[in-house]
Amino acid sequence: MALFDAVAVTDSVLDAVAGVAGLDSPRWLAQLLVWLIGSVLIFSIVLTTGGLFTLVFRRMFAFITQRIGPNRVGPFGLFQLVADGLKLISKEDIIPARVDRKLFRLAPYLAIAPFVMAFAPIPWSGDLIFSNIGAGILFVVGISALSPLAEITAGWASNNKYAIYGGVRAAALDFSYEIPMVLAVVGVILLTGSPNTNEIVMAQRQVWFFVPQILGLFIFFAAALAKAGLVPTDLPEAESELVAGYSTEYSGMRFGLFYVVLFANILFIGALVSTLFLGGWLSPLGDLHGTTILGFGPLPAVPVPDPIAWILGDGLVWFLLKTVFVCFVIFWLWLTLPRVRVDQYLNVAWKVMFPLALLNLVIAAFVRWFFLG
Amino acid sequence: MAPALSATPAKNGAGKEQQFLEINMGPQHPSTHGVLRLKLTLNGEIVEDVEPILGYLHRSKEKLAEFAVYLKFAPITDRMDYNAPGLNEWGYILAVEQLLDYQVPERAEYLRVLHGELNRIGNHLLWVGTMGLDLGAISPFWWCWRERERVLEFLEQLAGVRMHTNYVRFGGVKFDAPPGWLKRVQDYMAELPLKIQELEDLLVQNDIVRARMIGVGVLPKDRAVSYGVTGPMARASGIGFDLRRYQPYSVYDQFDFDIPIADTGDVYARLLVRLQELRETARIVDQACKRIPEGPIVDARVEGSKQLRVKPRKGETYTRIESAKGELGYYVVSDGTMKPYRVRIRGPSFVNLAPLREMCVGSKIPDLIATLGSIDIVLGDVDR
Amino acid sequence: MADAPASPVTPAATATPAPRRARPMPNPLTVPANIRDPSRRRRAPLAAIGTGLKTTLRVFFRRPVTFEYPEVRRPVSERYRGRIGLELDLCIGCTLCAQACPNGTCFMVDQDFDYAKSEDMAKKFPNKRNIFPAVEVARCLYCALCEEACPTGAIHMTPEYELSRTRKDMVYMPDMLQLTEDQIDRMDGTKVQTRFEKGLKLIVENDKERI
Amino acid sequence: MNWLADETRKPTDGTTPTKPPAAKTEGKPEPAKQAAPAAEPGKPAAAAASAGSPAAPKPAAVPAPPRPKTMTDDVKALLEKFPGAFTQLEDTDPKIPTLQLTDKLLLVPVMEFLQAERKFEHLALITGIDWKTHLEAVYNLWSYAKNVPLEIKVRLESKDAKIASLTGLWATADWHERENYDLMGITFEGHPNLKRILLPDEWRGHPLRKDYEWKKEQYVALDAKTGEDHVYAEPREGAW
Repeated sequence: MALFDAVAVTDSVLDAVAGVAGLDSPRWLAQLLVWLIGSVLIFSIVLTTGGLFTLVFRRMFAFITQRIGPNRVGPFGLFQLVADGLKLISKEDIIPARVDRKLFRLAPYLAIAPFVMAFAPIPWSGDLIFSNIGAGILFVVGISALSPLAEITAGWASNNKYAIYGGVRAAALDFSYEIPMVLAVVGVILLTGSPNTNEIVMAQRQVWFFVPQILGLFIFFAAALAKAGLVPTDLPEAESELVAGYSTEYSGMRFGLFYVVLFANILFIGALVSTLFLGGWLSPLGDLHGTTILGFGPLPAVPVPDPIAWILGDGLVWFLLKTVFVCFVIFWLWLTLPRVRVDQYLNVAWKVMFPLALLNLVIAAFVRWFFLG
Repeated sequence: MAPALSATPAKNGAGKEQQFLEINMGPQHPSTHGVLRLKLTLNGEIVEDVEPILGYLHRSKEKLAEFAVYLKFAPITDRMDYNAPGLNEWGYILAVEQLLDYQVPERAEYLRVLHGELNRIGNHLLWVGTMGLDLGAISPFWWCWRERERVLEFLEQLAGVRMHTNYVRFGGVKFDAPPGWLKRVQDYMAELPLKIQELEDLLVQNDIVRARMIGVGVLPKDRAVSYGVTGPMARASGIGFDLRRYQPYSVYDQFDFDIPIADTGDVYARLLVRLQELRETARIVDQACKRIPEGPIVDARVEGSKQLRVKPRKGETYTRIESAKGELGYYVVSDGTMKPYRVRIRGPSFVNLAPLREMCVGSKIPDLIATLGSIDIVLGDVDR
Repeated sequence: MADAPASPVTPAATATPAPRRARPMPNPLTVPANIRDPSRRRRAPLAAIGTGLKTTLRVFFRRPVTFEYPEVRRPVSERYRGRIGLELDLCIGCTLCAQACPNGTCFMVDQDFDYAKSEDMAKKFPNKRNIFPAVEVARCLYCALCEEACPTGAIHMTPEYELSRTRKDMVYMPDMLQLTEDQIDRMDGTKVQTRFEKGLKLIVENDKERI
Repeated sequence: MNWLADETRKPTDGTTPTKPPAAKTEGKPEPAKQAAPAAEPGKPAAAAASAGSPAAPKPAAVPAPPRPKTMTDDVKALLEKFPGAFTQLEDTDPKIPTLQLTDKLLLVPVMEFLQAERKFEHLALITGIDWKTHLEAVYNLWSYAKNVPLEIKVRLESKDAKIASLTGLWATADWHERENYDLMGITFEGHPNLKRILLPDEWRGHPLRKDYEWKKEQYVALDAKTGEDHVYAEPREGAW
């Protein structure tokens, strides 16, 4: 599967365009163009899906509590997202008086940056990847270590006692769940041999990694929820205790950014979990391009037509399905579980998650040695 | 520039200068169940000192009572414990009835029990919902509200208004049960335990809930007695006292129901006691629906608008009923005129809130929120 | 041991059969707990979270119980106590309703609107002083004491509950009380406005003496 | 005009009509005063109140039958332990034996005796009553063991109403006493922090006293710096 080389394609297109005027477009111009378009593309995809997820969450919350959910704005409430966005944008963006203005304004952008960057090495389908970094997954884990920075700065800058508590709680949770998360990822790297995200997906050709790494999946999932501040650990933004945690003093679109980032985070966890453990864009039916459906009695063997292969075979559809399934599970947990207490969950991190992660490494090594040889 | 923290320096164990953070939780805060202000002194997450400051909802009902005729104070008592308004009313009317010699017909007593117990079910459902919210579980609140909506619908059909029913009258009640109402209530009482089981599946055995509730906000039995705590909170600390059983008023002696008693006295015990009490109340309402006799609903001498001209004899009374929060008492002093001379109200939430400081010092902020929620206070009842 | 419990409270109780539970009640302080040791773990760790998730999923597929309010309305019970309504014909101006009102939102207003009772009504229900009750709907408790106190049933509770108007409009003069909400909406705005303003002026005047 | 009570026109025996409420309801529901001359309200009341108080003066009130005074063994034990300190009053309904403690200083020993020996574990309520000539503190007790109530009354002076505090015996007395101090003006000696619990600290007067002029409004405003409430006589910005 040749990687779809975006840069080569744009370079040839530019040469064709420049050729008309008799010039030869330099390669770095194509490279620059790809990066620009790519980053805008990723940025828009992440934020719109984040926004869409607010609608999905409200709809699911309504169903679980036997309500109807948003259905006033647009058909089935689809434009509710636009309505919320407009509302937040039109709201007055209050910056309280005695607030550290620079940090206060910086915090929301600090929250968005890590996620958009971390989406780069995620393989959406066989050849659709934004930038195939050699050590893909390590880059992702490194970048996601940045996420608590936004919550801490927001907490500190808002000069509000509740916000400081939210920020400090976010810091404590994220740092203590960094290690279990990394160890779970190391387990996956152990099985594939290389940290490159595409190879991780390819290595899951025989068996998806959640079968040997079920423990790793559980630890990774719990750690990711803790870092993102999702229930059962939505402590940085615990409504009933800290009013609104680190985002207490935020209003208008600034608060909107934090809110969308929370949901973009869910998409990010969904993408990561499906790449690492659920076999990314691999379809359970294998690669259907060029294969034939076996003849059954009177039915002749029919080669699989291309569109069917595109959908059922390996590719984008399966990746989106798995991601959406993981997001459904996250929403499901959000709507069922209560919030844990900070100190108890920190104890769990160091006394339960950390040893389990080591055990998971041992299992991964054993599986590697015994099965893959 | 760095934000200024107003911290009160105090000596800690090692004699070093220990800085505590002072926070005002309330009077406007998502989980203080009303306008209660808690002046917290915090050492990180640990609560060093809690000082409840009351009075933000103080309407001085006891002074209001002295301006109006006896019956005009009844709708005002509805506004005290607005989670279960019917029980406040019943307490007041029962207190004044001690000074009158009206004969409450049997059917009226049963209707009063039905009206009171439906209010109690509504109150406990609302409590389980908000307790879930305090711990962060969003969906149980809406399930509880769906059930409470059914109960409010029954009250609306019986008395005309969903919450502040103003239904109990001297010597009886205002309306009779509409046709088919008793049947509908009885069917619902069969359906309610299933819904309670659903809530229990979500909340009771959940590991996170157990970790958040067991051993939190413990009130031992002797301290509970000393603090004069009553109601479900006392029964969770081991005091098996229920006014409906130990001093049966109205016709409670004809129903058999048992009193849930736990002895650990923590937030988890209060949750279990209230959930069990929901089931017991459903049993009472079911028996009341079955055994309600026919007959008049108010003493003939106080028909219709004569209620407003009730004139009790000179004397004093202290009458107590088992309201949803605990022992709701009215000390009514009458000087023989048509207006009460003095009405003193024992708000159960006011008394149950007192041990908050003793239960929460040394625990964490989330525990403080859970304990405050578990006491089930309503600020209308606290501030009166 | 403890003597028999204090005799039941209300005089009526003597009429009811003797309390079945005659035997003395156990001392509440020493009675054993019937909710046995709640802290003992009955389920495997995380198993209870599984049942919780199963319950949520079961509720996920149920039909919603809410309905869309302005289009679909729940019928109110026939005893529903909404806004106060007034039958001007029946009113004899006896100020009973004004005195029965706990917080003084129902007060008497002398008739300054063109209304004359029909012949036989004037004979049956004479209103010599020509005063009718006006109601400040915003502060009304909806406790229906006025309805009970009214000898002729002139003032009664209507099933109107959509009363949202601007703050100063909430003083209903007697002739407005007679109409239902949608009749008021259909009336021309200016006439309605003057009636409310008059009411508000009265409120401001005598707010001092009232509670 | 409060036609209900009827006693505004002629004072009944004993207590003079309670001044502030009657004066208060005088103007209450009758803004249309100018239409109805003063004598008028009396008449429709009588006409309207069909079976109510007849216009003719009531027949001489027959003295009420003497109320029962139950002599439970607690009361007997108490009378023996503290001879001469109590006079038994008529029962407060429903069947609560009531004792008037004549000597204020004996309150704490009496309560200790009741709590310890006679097992009255539950202090239900502390009530302050203003009888205009004097104040009265009423203690309602309940025995969990014996399932019986008891009530102790103590007479206090209106000017400096002082009584010993029971916070040593029951922790619930703390808030009950603070509320009585706040609303009724009874000071409890020995109370750890006797200050107002419901009203702001600088509130003038005790609302539940009969001579409290409730018509004079007092405004409360929050001081932004210290976060404390201050009370002002006239409305200021931020005060409600």
